[in-house]
Amino acid sequence: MNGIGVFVCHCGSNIAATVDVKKVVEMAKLEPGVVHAEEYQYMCSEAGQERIAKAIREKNLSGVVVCSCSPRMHETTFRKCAEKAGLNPYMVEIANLREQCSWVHKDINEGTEKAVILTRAAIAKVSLNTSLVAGESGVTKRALVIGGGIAGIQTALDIADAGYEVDIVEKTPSIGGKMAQLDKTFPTLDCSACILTPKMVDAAAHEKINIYSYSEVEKVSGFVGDFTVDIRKKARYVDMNKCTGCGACMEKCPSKKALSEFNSGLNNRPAIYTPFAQAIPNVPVIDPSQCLKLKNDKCGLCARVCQAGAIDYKQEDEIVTRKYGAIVVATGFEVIKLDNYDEYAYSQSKDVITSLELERIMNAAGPTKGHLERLSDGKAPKNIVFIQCVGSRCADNKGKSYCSKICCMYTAKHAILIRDKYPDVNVTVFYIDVRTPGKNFDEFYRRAVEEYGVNYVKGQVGKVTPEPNGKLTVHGVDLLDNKQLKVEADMVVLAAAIEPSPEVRNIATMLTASIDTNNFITEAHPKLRPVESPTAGVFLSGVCQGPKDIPETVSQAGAAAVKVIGLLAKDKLLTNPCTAKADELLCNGCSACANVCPYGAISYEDKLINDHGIRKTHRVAVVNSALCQGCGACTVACPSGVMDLQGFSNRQIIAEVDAICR
Amino acid sequence: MSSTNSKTAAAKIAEISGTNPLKCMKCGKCSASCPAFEKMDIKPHQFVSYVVNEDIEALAKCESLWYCLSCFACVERCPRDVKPGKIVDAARQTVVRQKGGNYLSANEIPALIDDDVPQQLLVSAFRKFRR
Amino acid sequence: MKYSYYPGCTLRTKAKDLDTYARKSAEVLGFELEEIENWQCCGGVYPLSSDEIATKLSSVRALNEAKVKGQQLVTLCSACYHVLKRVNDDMQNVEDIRVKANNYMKLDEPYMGEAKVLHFLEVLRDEIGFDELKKKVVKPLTGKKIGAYYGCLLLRPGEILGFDNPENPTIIEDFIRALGAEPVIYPYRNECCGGYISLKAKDLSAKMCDNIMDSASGFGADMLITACPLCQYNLTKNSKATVPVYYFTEILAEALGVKGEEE
Amino acid sequence: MQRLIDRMKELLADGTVVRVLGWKKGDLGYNPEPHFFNSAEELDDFIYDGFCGANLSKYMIKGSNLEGKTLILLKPCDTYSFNQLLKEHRVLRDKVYIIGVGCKGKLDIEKIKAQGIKGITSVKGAEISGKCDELTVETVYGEKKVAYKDAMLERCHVCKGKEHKIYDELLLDSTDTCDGDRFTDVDIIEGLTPEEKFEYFRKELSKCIRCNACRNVCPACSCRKCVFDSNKFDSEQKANVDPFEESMFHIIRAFHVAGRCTDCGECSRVCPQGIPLHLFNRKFIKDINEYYGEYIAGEDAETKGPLTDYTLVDLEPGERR
Amino acid sequence: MSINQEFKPKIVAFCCNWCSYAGADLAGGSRLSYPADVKIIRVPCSCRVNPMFILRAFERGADGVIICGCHPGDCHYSTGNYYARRRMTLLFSMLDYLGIERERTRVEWVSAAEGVKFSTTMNEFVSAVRELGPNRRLGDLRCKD
Repeated sequence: MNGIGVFVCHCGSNIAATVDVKKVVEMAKLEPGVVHAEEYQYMCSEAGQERIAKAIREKNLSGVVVCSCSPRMHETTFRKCAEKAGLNPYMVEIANLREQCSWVHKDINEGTEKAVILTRAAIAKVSLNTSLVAGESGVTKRALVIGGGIAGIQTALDIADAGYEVDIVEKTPSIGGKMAQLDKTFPTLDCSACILTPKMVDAAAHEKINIYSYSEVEKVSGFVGDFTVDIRKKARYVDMNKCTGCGACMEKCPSKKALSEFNSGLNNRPAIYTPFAQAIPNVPVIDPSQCLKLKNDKCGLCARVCQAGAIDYKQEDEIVTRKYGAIVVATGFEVIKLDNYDEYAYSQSKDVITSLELERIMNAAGPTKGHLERLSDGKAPKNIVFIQCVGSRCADNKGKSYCSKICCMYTAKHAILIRDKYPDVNVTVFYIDVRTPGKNFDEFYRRAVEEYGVNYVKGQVGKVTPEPNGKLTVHGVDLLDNKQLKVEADMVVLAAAIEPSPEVRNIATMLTASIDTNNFITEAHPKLRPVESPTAGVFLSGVCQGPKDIPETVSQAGAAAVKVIGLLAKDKLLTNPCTAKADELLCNGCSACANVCPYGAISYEDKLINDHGIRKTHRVAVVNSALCQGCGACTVACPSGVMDLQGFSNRQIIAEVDAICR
Repeated sequence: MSSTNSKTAAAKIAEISGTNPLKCMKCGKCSASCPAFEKMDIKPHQFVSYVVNEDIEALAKCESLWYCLSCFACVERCPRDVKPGKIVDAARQTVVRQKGGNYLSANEIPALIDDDVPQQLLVSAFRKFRR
Repeated sequence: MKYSYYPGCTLRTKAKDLDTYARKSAEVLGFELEEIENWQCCGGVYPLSSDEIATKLSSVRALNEAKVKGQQLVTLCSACYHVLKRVNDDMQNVEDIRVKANNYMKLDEPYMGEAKVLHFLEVLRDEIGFDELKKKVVKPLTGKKIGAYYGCLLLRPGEILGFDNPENPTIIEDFIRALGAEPVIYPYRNECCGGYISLKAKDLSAKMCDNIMDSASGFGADMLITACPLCQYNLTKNSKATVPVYYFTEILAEALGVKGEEE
Repeated sequence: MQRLIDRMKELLADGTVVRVLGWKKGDLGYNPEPHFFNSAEELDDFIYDGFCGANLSKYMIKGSNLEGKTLILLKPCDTYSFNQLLKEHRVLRDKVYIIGVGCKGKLDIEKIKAQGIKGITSVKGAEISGKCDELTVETVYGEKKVAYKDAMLERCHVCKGKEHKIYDELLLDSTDTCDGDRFTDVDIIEGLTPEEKFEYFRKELSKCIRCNACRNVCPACSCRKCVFDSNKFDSEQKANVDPFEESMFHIIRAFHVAGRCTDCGECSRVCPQGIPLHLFNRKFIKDINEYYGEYIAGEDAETKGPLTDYTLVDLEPGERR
Repeated sequence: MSINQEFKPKIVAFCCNWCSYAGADLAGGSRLSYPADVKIIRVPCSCRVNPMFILRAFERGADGVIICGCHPGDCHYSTGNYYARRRMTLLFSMLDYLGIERERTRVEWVSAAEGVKFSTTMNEFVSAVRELGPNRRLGDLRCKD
């Protein structure tokens, strides 16, 4: 066993004024294991560091204590210094004599006494330090993006532009997501398809991007830099390589009763279909629940009309296994089901619709070819009422606790578009609050009121009643006027809350990414790491992390891409060596540690253990040091104290406690 | 009513109603749903604010207490789980429990009823309007 | 099948029809309503305040009696159903009320909400089944357009009563269909009739009842049916009453062919 | 009991199990002990009566490593411990066949002795069949009567209930024996002044001879190596050398089993010095129930334990609800 | 009171590296004084604090132990302080049960920006412990006479 060296810094007079540094040196020399102690004006200076290095070399020191400023300031400096001198950098401990002693105490006796104790604690700890080496792991230079909406497309494009391969996995037959369903976008009112479809085309044409449409992630294993993912390519029954996208099959298909998902179920689509005309890939899929051939072996018309011979009724699901260095979750959202809001008569009247349905009605490619009309009788509405916060901001069991964030703005957009195109239509908006934080957002909302004469009423609606004459009565309240209102309407539009896509729960489980009570994926840090999940190598893009509009989604998508690029640019990942470690000889395999690990870094293996010559197979905890971030939650959860944290071990901390309480 | 009394009374109302008036976000869905809204001098959504602001004296004197139908439309629809109907009822309770707090006297009943009045009407009214 | 039966005060007096036809129909449908002994009035309204105990005891007594007999407790009157079911919920879930009520009651075995409260309509839907009911119908009410009037007490608060979707109920419509008539769906079927307010503010109740009547007749109803004596009273006596209002048991008895038999 | 023995023999004979984990007659008639019976013949020494308080769950850790299936007998309260071990992967469900045996309250010979009865030769009336009202104690000074109830273990007076939480089949009836509140003593101690509390525990803990019986019997203390025997905390020096281990043993042990302890009461049952060790465990249980909602360890084998779980709105340390 | 002023309690403070240790540094940088009786041990997260450490401190004669971590919701490791909160709630309650007064144990959430809070917390805590006087040593929980 070699000795410990103690280096006390004056920090000019910062430490020396309230701590008798000579006394500290003197006292340190009395501690067991200390073979060298000295003081110097500025330990962090070139000269100071040289003193430390010299002592390490000459006295062959096994541990170093630097009594100086906070380790948050110069721990890295002194570790590097030690490493250069041939000592493992993790054999250095800092006694914080400046921030936590000399600067806060005025009496020199008091300060010195405390400094001695802090030094003693650091010496006690360092004598139990062990050499630690940061691990290394390789990086697969390819990223996976789960979800092909605007978030996923943007992330993929940004990653691909940096020169890395990206796969997009999209569950529906085409990429595009919810944005493809929108008519116009706020606050500029540009056409959604006009700005989205070029991006879709870019993604499809990009040599670094590979799109798995109509596919789902089936299984994920591995860890940051080295994920292995099984992707299920659902049977399309159409050969992607042969299909020319002519569309003859869709035209001829006799089964046309399925509700069009793309048009929010407002009209029908054939059994063989692409969701919309600009679909990418422009290759249809056969819906097996609707296809007469697949259901009862009749028909087969599509195969007959397909000149390319692309129809293949025998196609089966296929599993592809791919390796990735990073994974981006961009699973997006759905509009909530309105089963809990029957007071608004959504299920009772065809003229009560959701805002997303209105988008389709307003869209030229939609079920009404862009004409604003009632779905019940095709008549042009004269009075439209919008109801805000349907299922958002709820504290009951029926709705969501959060604000869906986008509704105030899209409602203003709808109101403006309607008033602009149909000036004789009256628009009333029942709102609780109008929330417009965002560039040019409030101006946009004010335009709705001031230029377009939209009638905003502060108050919620209690009930919507269909009337015998086919109209609707909206029973609301004007809180500012303190009056109940009964508004006659031809159409009622509900700003239904949005929620994370249902499959996100399953995906989060596969990725060991945590989700909150609302099924949004939790970010690693709400302020400082908003696009990373706590699980290393998993990043977040778009609404899967929380409600957001298109500009925000695109920004976050870019941010996630940068994080991915930063990761993929590395050839090796250095892992924090201060990670948890289980003594497999003694581990009970009880799972307590894995239950508290926020990173999913702990797994269990049945291992053949050689316990003093007795060989037995035990279930034991295994820490993946690439995933472990070193918080130590597991070490306390472990009932047998088998799980320990390197660099902050039980014995080290107890030694500090003992030194302080001595 | 002194301010401490108001405080206690407000706390009592919150307690026996079993709801937390602070959860109210002033959306007005209760007032939009209330069939007795026109008759109420303090509207259902205001009722919640009065309890929060501990203005119990005004509540004790208000007409609304006697017009709430306990139809539970506001209770059913309140998105914040505040359930204003329960607060109105709690306020009514604190009034009828006081001496002279009855809103209905036995003497006035004969003039109010006809031959077809079901017992249910009388027992319900007695429960709601009297101690 | 035997059920404990809680008729309630009004069914003994002004709403005898509601009771008589129910018993007759039950006989045809093969179940028996066994009136519990010494029942006391439920009070008509559920005491909402959490510190009300004594006013809930009559309900607890009835519930306990059903429990002791090992039977489910059936009611016909909406108010009784509402009160019994909510008190039972208190006894199941509200520790404070359960403890205090049991302290008052001094039962052999404390009552913890074991009994199950059923509305007669629930018996038809969940125990007999509307399909079965349909088979027993001898005089289908074909061609009749009937509006269901639910009122408040059967439906709200939905979380506790769990009777049906409080904003868009279907049970009485399904019942009407089973009897061979056509249900008329109108949005005011779950709006309040004014309830006890008609004692002191007849105008308010009248306005509300008119709204209900207008909506029902506007959608083409020939008649309304209800389960609540007070609704029946308000709708008929307190409005312009454009369509007649019957108890649901009356049309049930009629369809089952037992209405005419006088006792 | 014959029904039980017949059934066990049947299961051995048809190959369902290869051994039985049960209780074997002791030398005194009131001290049966856990035993693995490897054949039907060995079962001649089998006993199941009021003195079979020992919880067999923990023995199944060993049983899970043996070849073939083991038949284990679990009383209702033992099933909680078994579930907890199952949750912690310490026992294997497919290596065990569980007969849930009825229980009418278990007896404590110390309770009988405490009534001033000396020179006990045998105790009658502890059979599991029958009414279990009264015990007849044969002593060298003649026969004494003791009410069954008065001879019951403390834990049976606060029994969790007759229901077996896990089993393959059930045999024999149980009786409700609960007539107390298990937190009464904790409440009393909580009401003392700090000086009184410290003195109380000092008095009790000073009796400890560090025999480790409590640790050895505890179904939650199933670590391959106990922290006290490990060098991970610098507490490995044996008793009388390290004052930390010496004085903190029971407290640390209680914390280690917090959220996992099923309150089976075995620690107090086996303590030769009669230290009420369950008072530590119950303090944790009471706090957990109060702060984080009612939680019964071992009620099932899935629910997350309270110390490996949290809510965003948990109360702050030192705050009272 | 005058006696207690002279009494120099031993106080062990466990501070998480990311928030509270930085908060203590900030207190230092802002020269916000607090009693020298407080000695800080750096841990990565409040969830690293094993109850064994606290019992050890009391057994070795500490008069008070305080644990500082990031505010709930701000944990560097997302969830660590939530586990710490439960563990310490139960441990402190147990210590109280053993006769170690509540005032001798404390958890405080101190962010890296809360130098002032760190200093006032330490001042308050130390004066509360001084008020109580020397702790009974948990080491005496078993007397071997």
